[in-house]
Amino acid sequence: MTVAATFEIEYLQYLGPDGAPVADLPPAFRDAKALLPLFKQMLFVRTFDSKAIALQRTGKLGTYASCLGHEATHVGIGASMRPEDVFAPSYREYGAQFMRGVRPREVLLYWGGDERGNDFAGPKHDFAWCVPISTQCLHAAGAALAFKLRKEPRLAVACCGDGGSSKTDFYAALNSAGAYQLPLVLCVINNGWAISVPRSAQTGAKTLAQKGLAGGLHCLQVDGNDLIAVLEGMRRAAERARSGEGGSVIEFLTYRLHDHTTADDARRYRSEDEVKAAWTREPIARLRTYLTAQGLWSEAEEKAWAEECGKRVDEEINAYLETPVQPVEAMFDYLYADPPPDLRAQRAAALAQEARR
Amino acid sequence: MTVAATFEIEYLQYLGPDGAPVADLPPAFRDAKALLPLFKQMLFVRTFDSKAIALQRTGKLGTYASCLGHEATHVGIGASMRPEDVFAPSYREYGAQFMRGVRPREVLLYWGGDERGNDFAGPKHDFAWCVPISTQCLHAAGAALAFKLRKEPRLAVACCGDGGSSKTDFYAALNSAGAYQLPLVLCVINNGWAISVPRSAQTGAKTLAQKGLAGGLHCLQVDGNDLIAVLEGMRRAAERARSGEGGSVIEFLTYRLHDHTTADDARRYRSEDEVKAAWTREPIARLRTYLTAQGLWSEAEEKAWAEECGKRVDEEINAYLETPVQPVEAMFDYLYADPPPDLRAQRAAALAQEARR
Amino acid sequence: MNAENAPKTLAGGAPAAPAAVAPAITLIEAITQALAYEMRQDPTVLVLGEDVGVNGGVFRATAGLQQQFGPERVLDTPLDETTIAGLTVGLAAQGMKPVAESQFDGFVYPMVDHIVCHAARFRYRTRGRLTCPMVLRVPWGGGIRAPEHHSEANEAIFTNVPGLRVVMPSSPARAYGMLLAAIRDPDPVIFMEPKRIYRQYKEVVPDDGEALPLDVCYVLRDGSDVTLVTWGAQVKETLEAADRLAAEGIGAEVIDVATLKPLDFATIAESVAKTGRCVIVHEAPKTAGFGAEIAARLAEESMYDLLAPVERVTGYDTHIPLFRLEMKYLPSVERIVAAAKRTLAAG
Amino acid sequence: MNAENAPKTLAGGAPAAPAAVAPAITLIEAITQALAYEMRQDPTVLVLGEDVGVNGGVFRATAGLQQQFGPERVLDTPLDETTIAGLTVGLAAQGMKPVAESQFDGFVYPMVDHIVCHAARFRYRTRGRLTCPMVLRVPWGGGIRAPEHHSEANEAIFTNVPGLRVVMPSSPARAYGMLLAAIRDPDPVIFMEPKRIYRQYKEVVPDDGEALPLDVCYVLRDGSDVTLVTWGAQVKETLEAADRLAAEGIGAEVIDVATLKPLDFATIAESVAKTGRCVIVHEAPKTAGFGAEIAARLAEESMYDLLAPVERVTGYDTHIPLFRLEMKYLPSVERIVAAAKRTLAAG
Ligand SMILES: Cc1ncc(C[n+]2csc(CCOP(=O)(O)OP(=O)(O)O)c2C)c(N)n1
Ligand SMILES: Cc1ncc(C[n+]2csc(CCOP(=O)(O)OP(=O)(O)O)c2C)c(N)n1
Ligand SMILES: [Mg+2]
Ligand SMILES: [Mg+2]
Repeated sequence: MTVAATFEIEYLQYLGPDGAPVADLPPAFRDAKALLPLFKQMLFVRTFDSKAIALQRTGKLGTYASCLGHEATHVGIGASMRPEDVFAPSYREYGAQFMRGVRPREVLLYWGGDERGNDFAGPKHDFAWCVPISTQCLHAAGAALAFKLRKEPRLAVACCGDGGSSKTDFYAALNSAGAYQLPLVLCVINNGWAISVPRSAQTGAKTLAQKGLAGGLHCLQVDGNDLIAVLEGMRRAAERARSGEGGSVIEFLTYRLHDHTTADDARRYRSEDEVKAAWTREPIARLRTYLTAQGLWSEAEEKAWAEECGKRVDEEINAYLETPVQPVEAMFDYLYADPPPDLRAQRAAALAQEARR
Repeated sequence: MTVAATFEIEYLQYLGPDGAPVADLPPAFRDAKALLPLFKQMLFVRTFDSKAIALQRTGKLGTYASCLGHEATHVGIGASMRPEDVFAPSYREYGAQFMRGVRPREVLLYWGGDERGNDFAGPKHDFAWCVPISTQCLHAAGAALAFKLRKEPRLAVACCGDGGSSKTDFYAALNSAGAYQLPLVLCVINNGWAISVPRSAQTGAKTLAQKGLAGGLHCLQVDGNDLIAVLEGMRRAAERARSGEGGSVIEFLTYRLHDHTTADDARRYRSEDEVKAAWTREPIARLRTYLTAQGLWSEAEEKAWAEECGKRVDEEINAYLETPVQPVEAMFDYLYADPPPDLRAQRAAALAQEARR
Repeated sequence: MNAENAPKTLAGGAPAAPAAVAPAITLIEAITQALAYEMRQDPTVLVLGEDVGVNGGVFRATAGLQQQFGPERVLDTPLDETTIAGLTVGLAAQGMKPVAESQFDGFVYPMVDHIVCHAARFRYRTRGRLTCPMVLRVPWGGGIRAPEHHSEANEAIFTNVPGLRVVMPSSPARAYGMLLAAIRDPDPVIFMEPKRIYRQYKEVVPDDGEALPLDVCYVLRDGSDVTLVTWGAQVKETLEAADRLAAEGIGAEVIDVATLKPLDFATIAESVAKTGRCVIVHEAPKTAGFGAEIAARLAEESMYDLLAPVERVTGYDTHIPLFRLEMKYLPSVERIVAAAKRTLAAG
Repeated sequence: MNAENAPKTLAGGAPAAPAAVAPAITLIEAITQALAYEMRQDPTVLVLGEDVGVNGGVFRATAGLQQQFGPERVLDTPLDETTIAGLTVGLAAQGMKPVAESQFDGFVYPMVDHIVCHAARFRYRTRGRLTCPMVLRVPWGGGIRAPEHHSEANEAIFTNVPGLRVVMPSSPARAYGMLLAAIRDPDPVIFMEPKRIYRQYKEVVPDDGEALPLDVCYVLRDGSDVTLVTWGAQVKETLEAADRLAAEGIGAEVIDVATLKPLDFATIAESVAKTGRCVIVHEAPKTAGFGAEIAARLAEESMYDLLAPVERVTGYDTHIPLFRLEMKYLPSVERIVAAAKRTLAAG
């Protein structure tokens, strides 16, 4: 038998679900102190998330997509990027965005039905939240192409879900990343579900990581509930990209512990048992155990930090709630650099209509 | 290092470019007689092709896409299907279509600018020629899904090119074939070029076969200039599909010996040397050598058959040339089962306009 | 399926005679009821889309269908609209009657290629050898405080495409009857469902399998002073505007276009011949929205009947804003009333 | 870029004063000339598409550019229109000015999602933080005896989409000047090129980098009896029709719309105020073609000026047939002349 090609997909995990190391830690994390700020960030994100859900439940926020359970993956991705890199999120990677400078109030504003939420104070060049699944992967590929053409040492990172890895745009992104050898990292955040459709129904592929082989990319599967594995996986992909070796697909194995969004009821389609089991693998507990074992974290510290997080999030919520609605003309003023006459006439009519109320 | 998955892509070749066997032949072809009708079909296709090009050059045909060099792949694919299977061609697989009952005059009619060319006398259920690249792959997946749902032992076969394997529809087809485990065979006919774009610029993947891994499909790379390899590759994929084991991607390595179409001039973008080298690997010569060595073919037989082919093709050409243009109302009569009133009014107006000429 | 011999007038607000057992149902329930009816009666009908299975669709349009008909009749698809469209075309060409769902209006764009290049052309391309009897269901329009891309009135993207039907019911009864007709239609139908009124009110809709005609406008209210032409969710505001006008002694005729393509212009022309005035109301942006086609036909064929310029009351030529502002974008009862009065003042 | 302060009248047939050295060039050569000019002058401009590199594009629009500017300014893409559109959006948002090519009109549909959901919205969505200054070039329309999907007049698919410009030049000079303007425009432009007249005639077009205004109609011929409004390749037939009408003593004003979106309706209204009659000519299917918008505006804003019903002379509401019949599909000079005469008889 003649063999045309062979491939191997590596799996990365350093901390097991019980918080105990299962492999030699990468050099950067032999001193666990480096993990502490990221752990605190994960706790902050979880506080933000639960308060955002509560806000929606009381009618003060529109539909909201929770990030419960994804904290290690999101924070790990955010921590692996440089400010000048470009991030292309889907719609729930707040943990990554906060690391880059996006403010919680902006997240709330967006889900609160206000475009200004996309006018980040954070990196001005990052892409906005992207509802049409995986289309952002191609925009990130375009950004990576711009970097390559301009010979800038930047990389583009896009996130999509397990469902998103079925989307043609995802395939187009990996295809072009391979064709042009782009500094692109495609992060497939496999949380088991795409609304009600389980991972198993999306594809016959054994791993989602292997999809990268279709474009000749580097492929890696990572325990997305293990912050160290996330950081190490991202480090490898980023190094590869920055040194001109092209793009990667990383599959992060995690779990969506909440409903798809606040408009969803996951009890219709998945078992309590599955969710319960997933809680035993969730990312915060295992890192807490590990850091506590390392003598770097304690219940008291956790309590103090939780309080601090609550206070900070509340400030953000208040800032959000106090943001007045945009004036009617905001509908017209950001469509073209220079609005054409008909649009200006419509703007005037809308203002007149408004005045009549 | 933990390994999540490993893969191996097999390459099939039985007859080398010089016509000598390079591996044990599959049982079905230990008696070479089985190959004879297919070889004759390959010669017929080549005659048809050269006469169609000549027809275009003299202004009697529109743009025409030659199949020169693809004869083994096309005929081999056609020979591997059953009448009840569904074929979804791109636009140059005449060799496969002739095997299924499509008539040369229909091919000419289509490229001659007449929709009736798509109203095959051949299998009524086969898809029409498909210009929008690789979209037919998804239609074939839909057909395969229909077969699976109805529990019919049929398979769907779609062809696309090396360029076509970059198209998102191709990825969507393999993704759904894997997700539903469909009886689908995706034939990627890698002829080195997509108009002026070489295979190397389409993707970073080492083989096009490996794209199937993205959907968990069976993947195979085949020497598409070796009829035996084509038949064996198709046999495996068909068996797999019919027995419920799901879909395959087969990459057929061949070469486009002609311009992309008669509207193209390949000298603008590829070297004479490359084309010359490709002629040493072309499919007809090697099979001729092999069959002659087996005592199954001779110069005299070739001469007689060439004459016969010429006569048959000329008959088809005449039938094409004698087909009168469709009447004006044909523009309107096949749009809806029951044309709405406005369309009927437009039809009447067009007829009146026609009468005025 | 043609306009000539189909009933065109229907008492819009008048409640249908309640059947012995049939409970009143919402528009979305009428959709489910039609799907279930046709699946029982035609084994080639199947439903596919994202989350249409166990979950019953994000709007619950397919609720219970998978349980009733099994996973081979109600298929969850991988998350890709190109896939949904392409598989649907393939299924339809090979003997099935697929009813596909686009989860929201804003996700229909990746389907455009297969719809325009293939679904709309199979019959034409093959001179009738292959056809594409499919339905694409699209929850349509704004006003439900949803996120971005969930609120679009994008019907115009299909209305210049030959070979399609573009249909939009605006009541439970029409949703039921027209969906049955759409599924039975031998050609592709884009079936847009005004999601804002999915659960707005209930109507008794007997599950009798009776289709309603496509390709005809429905006259919902008679009037002789001005013709109000609309479709989809805006039927609600338009009927309300007619009520307000009536309170001022102005008789507004209200026409639900119901099938945008092919357009039953005769019904509109007849009404305008009577009233001499026409206001066209739609959610989509004004420029090149489907209202333009209706106004154009009036300019071509009803000019001598018009006593006043045609008016369009529409969404503005901008994207529907996120939900804090969306109600300022959608045409309001006030704007419709004002336009109707302008036509009366002009004449 | 607005209509008010832009020149609107241009002697259409009148030959431009020949520059010292500039040779006369075809429309497609004017495209190449504009691309080269802007690439020289703006290092962020790049060209991408299928076969645009060594091969210079299937129509030769990019001939010589890769040789001149290198493979990093002129990029062959993998064969996927979704890819082209998505990369283009990403490039444009990150500081480049990509000019993408859709090889033919019929292949633009897979680009629709990225154009509608992203290119048209980046500025709006982010309140101006990100923008999408891109051009999508689309060889457009029928009449070149090409295969299926190579002959489509599908401009209407973009005209209801807020945030886009839809532009179509109809002469070498306008191709050059409007393409420069399109590339310099800070918002996305769909630039449709009437391929039937790519090589129809030559005009002296100095390579002076002078852009022509977008968002304005061009009045190609003055006349006081009837207004003929058209765009793209049909400008040819329409000017011919005007000649024939002139021979019979009828003065036809000919307007090349040139930018469909945003529409410069003022120029059309002004002409119709003078002539009282309007014939709209386009290749696309009639129903919901862009001609509908122009007729609708007339019905709204020019009704009192109209002395006769508006006429539309268009492609039929069916797909453009394969080439043996295509010339029977396209609007002919005869049909335009007949329509103009009908408007005169009616008034
Ligand atoms: C093109 C498109 N189709 C459908 C949707 C509706 N939708 C929103 S999220 C979602 C599931 C996404 O699942 P996955 O990619 O796994 O990401 P997750 O939500 O699990 O993070 C769907 C179907 C959408 N936003 N865009
Ligand atoms: C969607 C689409 N884009 C572009 C084209 C124009 N086009 C026709 S054939 C072709 C190249 C196809 O190359 P490949 O897939 O390798 O097939 P081959 O022609 O070599 O058989 C291109 C770009 C098309 N037909 N469809
Ligand atoms: Mg998921
Ligand atoms: Mg090829």
